[in-house]
Order: sequence, then structure tokens, then C-alpha cells
Amino acid sequence: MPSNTNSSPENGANAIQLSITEQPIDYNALTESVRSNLCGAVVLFLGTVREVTGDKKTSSLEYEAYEEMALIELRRLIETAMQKWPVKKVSITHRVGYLDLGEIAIGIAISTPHRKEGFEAAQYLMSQIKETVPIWKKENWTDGSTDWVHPEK
Amino acid sequence: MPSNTNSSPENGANAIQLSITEQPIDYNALTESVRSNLCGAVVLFLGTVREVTGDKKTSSLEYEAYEEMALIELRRLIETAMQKWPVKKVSITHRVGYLDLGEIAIGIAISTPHRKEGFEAAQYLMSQIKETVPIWKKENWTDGSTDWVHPEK
Amino acid sequence: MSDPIQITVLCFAGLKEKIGTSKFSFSLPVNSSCANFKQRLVTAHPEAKVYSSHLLVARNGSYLNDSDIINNQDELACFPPVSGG
Amino acid sequence: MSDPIQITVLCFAGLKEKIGTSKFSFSLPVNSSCANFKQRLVTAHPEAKVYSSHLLVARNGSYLNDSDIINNQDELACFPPVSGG
Repeated sequence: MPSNTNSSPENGANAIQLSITEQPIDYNALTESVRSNLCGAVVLFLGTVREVTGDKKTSSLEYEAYEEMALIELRRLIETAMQKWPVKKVSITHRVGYLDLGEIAIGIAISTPHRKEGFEAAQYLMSQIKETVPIWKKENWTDGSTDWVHPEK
Repeated sequence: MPSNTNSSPENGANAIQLSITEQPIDYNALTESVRSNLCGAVVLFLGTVREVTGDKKTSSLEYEAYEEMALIELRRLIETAMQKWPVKKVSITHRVGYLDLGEIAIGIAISTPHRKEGFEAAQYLMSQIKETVPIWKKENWTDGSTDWVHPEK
Repeated sequence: MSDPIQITVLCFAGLKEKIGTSKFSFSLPVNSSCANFKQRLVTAHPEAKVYSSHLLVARNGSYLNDSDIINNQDELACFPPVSGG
Repeated sequence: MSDPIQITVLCFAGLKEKIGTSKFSFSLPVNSSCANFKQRLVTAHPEAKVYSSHLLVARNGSYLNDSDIINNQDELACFPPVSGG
């Protein structure tokens, strides 16, 4: 396929871009991939590695994914979001492996005609991702201990 | 002052960055400017020039600012947001002059310890900006007519 | 009766286009309120009437209320409802 | 009585570390439900007990309910509550 997929930005086939990667997340590419003349709003969310949680300090994080299912589940969540809000394009990348402080664990970019629905859909996707997408986080604390993180419920 | 202000990213003096510019908005720089090891969340919002509004089509937009007051008012809104939410850093750029379809009129980047407060603060800032910051938008429609936009109230 | 006060008016956006200038001097009776100012501005510039009930007025970067008193030598920024973002 | 069915179990994250392997074969009585499977898994691997009431099970990329029936040759992914993002 010789054509550059970026040359047809309104093409529905490009509406969803998903990846799970060991490489640092290029949020510029993520944001650019959702821009559209049909949209007045782009919302980008980055989840980054925070140093302090309560009275503990993180030295690094480790993420593991069941990649095959994670991609299926992400697509399912996006399709649900697209039924609830007039979302035009969504790009989501989740990083796996070791992450240092400040690095980006997840990037989600979304474009919508107006801002309200963009914020709502981005928040919906983030909260659903944390509920159902099979990816796990392990904290490596500065005191040498490690914890697989369990959601506070 | 020979030191690069970016070299001390946790410095409170860099917590707020504002600009009004005729140049295209570099949202990558905007996002990067708010990243912090103290934060687990970065929210970037871009307001872009949408082609279609109702049954009219935009050919271009023109923004005018009362720049001096706009910067004062933006800072005031951010300080209010920082009292409501644990916002660490905010960078906002608004473009003025002629904008083509798809170009970015406003970029706002914000970092917070957790995502909920980041989304809330970004939404608050955007809705307040549209209420009180002295910047005006003129629509140049494809039919040759022009309109100064008035908020729907 | 006191002499009128002199102020400077800055206009923006649609108001500037209607009036045809972005900065001009304007006279007001002493103790005029912001509401009095807006009324007199529209009387002097009827082409701005379309904005009359929605005009915003600011002094030194802060919005004025209708009851705020205008002082001699004030520089007042005057404009339609904002629409940035 | 029917022969037991054979399934493949994929483990992830903390569960994989507890059990010490990411993929293994497992036998179940015919007509076992997903709840039965989880119970037997923890009985066979008591080191995974810490997760027992929270284990999630998926087949072909979809989550199973406790009442879903496990079939012969199923590949079941089994893991603790997710914590990505």
C-alpha cells in the first residue's frame, strides 16, 4: 500500500489507533494523529510516573500487559465511547516494561467537535481502562520493596 | 540571568506560563513545560478551527486580544484554579490573527498529582476563559460574510 | 456645577469596527457610574447600540460593575462579550 | 463419569509470580463453571490464594462470568485486578 495513511485524515479507517509499546511514548505523534478539520477540540491525557504516593517514594515502575487482550479491550471501550459521544478519532498508547520517574505510562488523544464531549469521553476511557484493560503495574519503591498495585476499591 | 529556567522544573516560579502569539502554537513545548515528577497526570486541551458550524462553513478565523488584560485575567483564573485543585503547573497560549481550518486557537496544558483534578481544572479553565478573558473571534464564512462571534447564552 | 471629567476609551473587536477607532477621548459628568458611561457612549455612538446591553468595561485589567464610579483620567477598555478559546 | 477436560491456563502479573509459570495445562471435570475453575486453581496452587476472590478470567479476549462453563481445550487467561493507566 504505497499511500501514506496520514494523507487522508478524515478517513474513518484511521479513526482508532492503538499500540502497546516498550518505547517511550511520542505524545506529539499521538496528538497529531487525532487532529481533524471536523473537530474543534483535542484532549490529550498523559499518565506519568509520580514520585510520591502517600509516604512512600517510587524509584521505578514496571508495567506488564496481556497485549493481545488489552488491544481487544481498548477497541471495545473506544467503540462504546463512540456510541456515547461524537468522537471522531482516538489514539491510545500504553507503555510496558520499566519506566523511570516522570516517564509516560499511557497517552490518550481524542478529537471531538466540541470540548465538553472530548473531556467526558477522555475521562470515561481513562476510568474504564483502569477497570478492564489487562495491564498491571508494579511499584519498585526506594526502600527496595516491590508491590503489584491493586486498585483501591 | 544565564540559567535556563527549564533546568529547575519543580521551581514554583515556572508554575505558570502564559502567552498570546501570532505564531502557530507549539503544543509539544506547552505539554513538556508542565511535566513534573510530582504529578501523575498531564491534561492538554487544544481548541482548533472547525470547518462546520450548523449549516455554515468557515473559511478562516480571526482572533483579536486585549493582550495586556488577557494575560492578567488568565493569571487570575489560574490562581483561582490552583486554590480549588492541587494544580502544579499550567501553561496557556492563545493565538491571535488569522487562523486556517484545523489550526490551533488555544492550547492549555496542566499537571496535577492525579487525573480527576487535572480534567476538572482544565475544564474549569476553559469555561472561564470563554467567559472572561478579553479575546474575540471573527468568523470568515465561505459565503464571504463575516461575523464577530457572540457566546450563546 | 463641576467641570466634566475626561477619560480615554479603548475599544476592541466588533465595537472598534462599529465606532471606527480603537482609542478616543470622552467627557463625562463627575461621579458618573459605569452604567452612565455606557449609556453616554451609546448615545454619542449610536452605531454601537447593538452592543449596548452587553458591553463590558474594564479599568486597569479588572472588570467594572455598573455601579462603579468613573474617575477623571481613567482609561476604560470597552468591548463586547468575549469569545476566545 | 466423563473424563476430565484439559485446558491451558495463561497467568499474568502477580499471579504469574506466585505460581511461578506463565502457562500450564490444567484438568477440570466436565461442565465446570468459571467459579469452579478458580476454586480448583487455588486449591492446586495455594500460593495464589491471596488473589482468589479477585481473580479475573478471560477466554478469547473476553471476560468470563462465574457461571460461564469451561470447555475442553479452552485457553483461559487468569489474572489479578488490572492496574494499568
